[in-house]
Amino acid sequence: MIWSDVTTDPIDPGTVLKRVGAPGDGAAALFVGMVRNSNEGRPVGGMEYEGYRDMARDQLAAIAAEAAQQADSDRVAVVHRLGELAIGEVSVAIAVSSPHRAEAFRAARYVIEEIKKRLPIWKRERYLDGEEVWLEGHLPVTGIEGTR
Amino acid sequence: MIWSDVTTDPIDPGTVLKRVGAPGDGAAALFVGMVRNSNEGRPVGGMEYEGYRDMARDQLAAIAAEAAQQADSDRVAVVHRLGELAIGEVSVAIAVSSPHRAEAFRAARYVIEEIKKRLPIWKRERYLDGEEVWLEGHLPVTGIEGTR
Amino acid sequence: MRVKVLLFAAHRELVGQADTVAALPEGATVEVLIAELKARGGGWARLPVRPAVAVNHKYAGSDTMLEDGDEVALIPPVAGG
Amino acid sequence: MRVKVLLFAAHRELVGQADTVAALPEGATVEVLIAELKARGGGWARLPVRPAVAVNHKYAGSDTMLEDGDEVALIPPVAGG
Repeated sequence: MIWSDVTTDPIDPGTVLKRVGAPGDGAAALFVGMVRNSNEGRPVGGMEYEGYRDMARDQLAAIAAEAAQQADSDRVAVVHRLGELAIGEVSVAIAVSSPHRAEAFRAARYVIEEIKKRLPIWKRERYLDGEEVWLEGHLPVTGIEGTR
Repeated sequence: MIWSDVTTDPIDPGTVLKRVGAPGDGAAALFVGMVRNSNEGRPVGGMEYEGYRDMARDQLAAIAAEAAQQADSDRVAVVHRLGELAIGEVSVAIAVSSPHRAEAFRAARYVIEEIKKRLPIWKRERYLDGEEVWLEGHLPVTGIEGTR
Repeated sequence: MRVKVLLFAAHRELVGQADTVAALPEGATVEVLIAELKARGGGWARLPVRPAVAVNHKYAGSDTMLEDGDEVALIPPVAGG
Repeated sequence: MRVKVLLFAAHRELVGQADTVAALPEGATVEVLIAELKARGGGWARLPVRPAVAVNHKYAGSDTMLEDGDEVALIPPVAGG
């Protein structure tokens, strides 16, 4: 089953991993993104994730479906968190299982790379010195989907 | 902390994942190997893992240390199981965390590839038709470590 | 016709609002909408000339024709993960 | 001198034992040990001429000199993971 969600609830990676796996699968790959305590040498106290939630949900479902097709597996689970996160908290978890390991690794990597390219989510980094900035992001240069 | 083990106890991947992670880490990658219900189209009922346990422990510790060095991270945890495993049971779990995702993915991948190349462990596949065979393995073509 | 406009992150802070409604001539494109928004002056004038845009949750080009009731979101460079 | 020999998986099944002890002349190499084992006949004779070998838990070449009390393991092609 392909599963995806964008949520303000804390993420438990082990639970995401349990959403994948089938008797024919010999491999599972899990990727976990966490908030870290520094960025380019500057101490960070926390991170706010803002999202265009409805669109992010649609986009994340599309990314998961693409990864599933590439891995020739419908065992893909991905969840991205929104809101105020402390250091060490999980911002994203991606699990893929597959008969063979190469596909599982590749699909998990694909999902995180696509998330960074096109999921409508923004990060506001809160530095320990009190400053806060929206992190420089990627121009969402996905194929334009709708020109009517 | 770099952690590795070769055990006959069941493996819980979530617990292995929890062994890695540090406040400066933004990414963790977990790989899980499971016993699958078929191999090259032939239905499999289970798998026996035999190991030269003392040497496998030394080798696995060495592999984990190499991965840690490559990832510039001492957050590497890996465990390989021995004994009689049923379909879906976890044979190996590898977790790596790192400031950045590329290193975490690469190190996790390194560990599983090296395990397959040189860990002194052998798999006896039990087919549903009653036959059992030792799976064709890899010649352990690691650098010869000791010529005295 | 009228479209709903959503603003996020740096854009939202720039204009001081998370959403607005724009009245546009029939057949107006995304490009026309952006011009209308920038013409409002103040923080609006400092929006990019060609921001990335989503129409009804899908990325859309600046020549995309809008329809009454569309939800148009201006998308600053994204930074998920 | 005497060395302990360990056998695993297909090798173990071939000879019907998981371990044995070999008495060797001083200065004997891994190659000499393998020849001694194969000379035992039966399943032993069907061991590979140059199997992978570990001496005291480390992979070792066929010209490795053995010492009294070494633990020598014959390593069939490995299949972990």
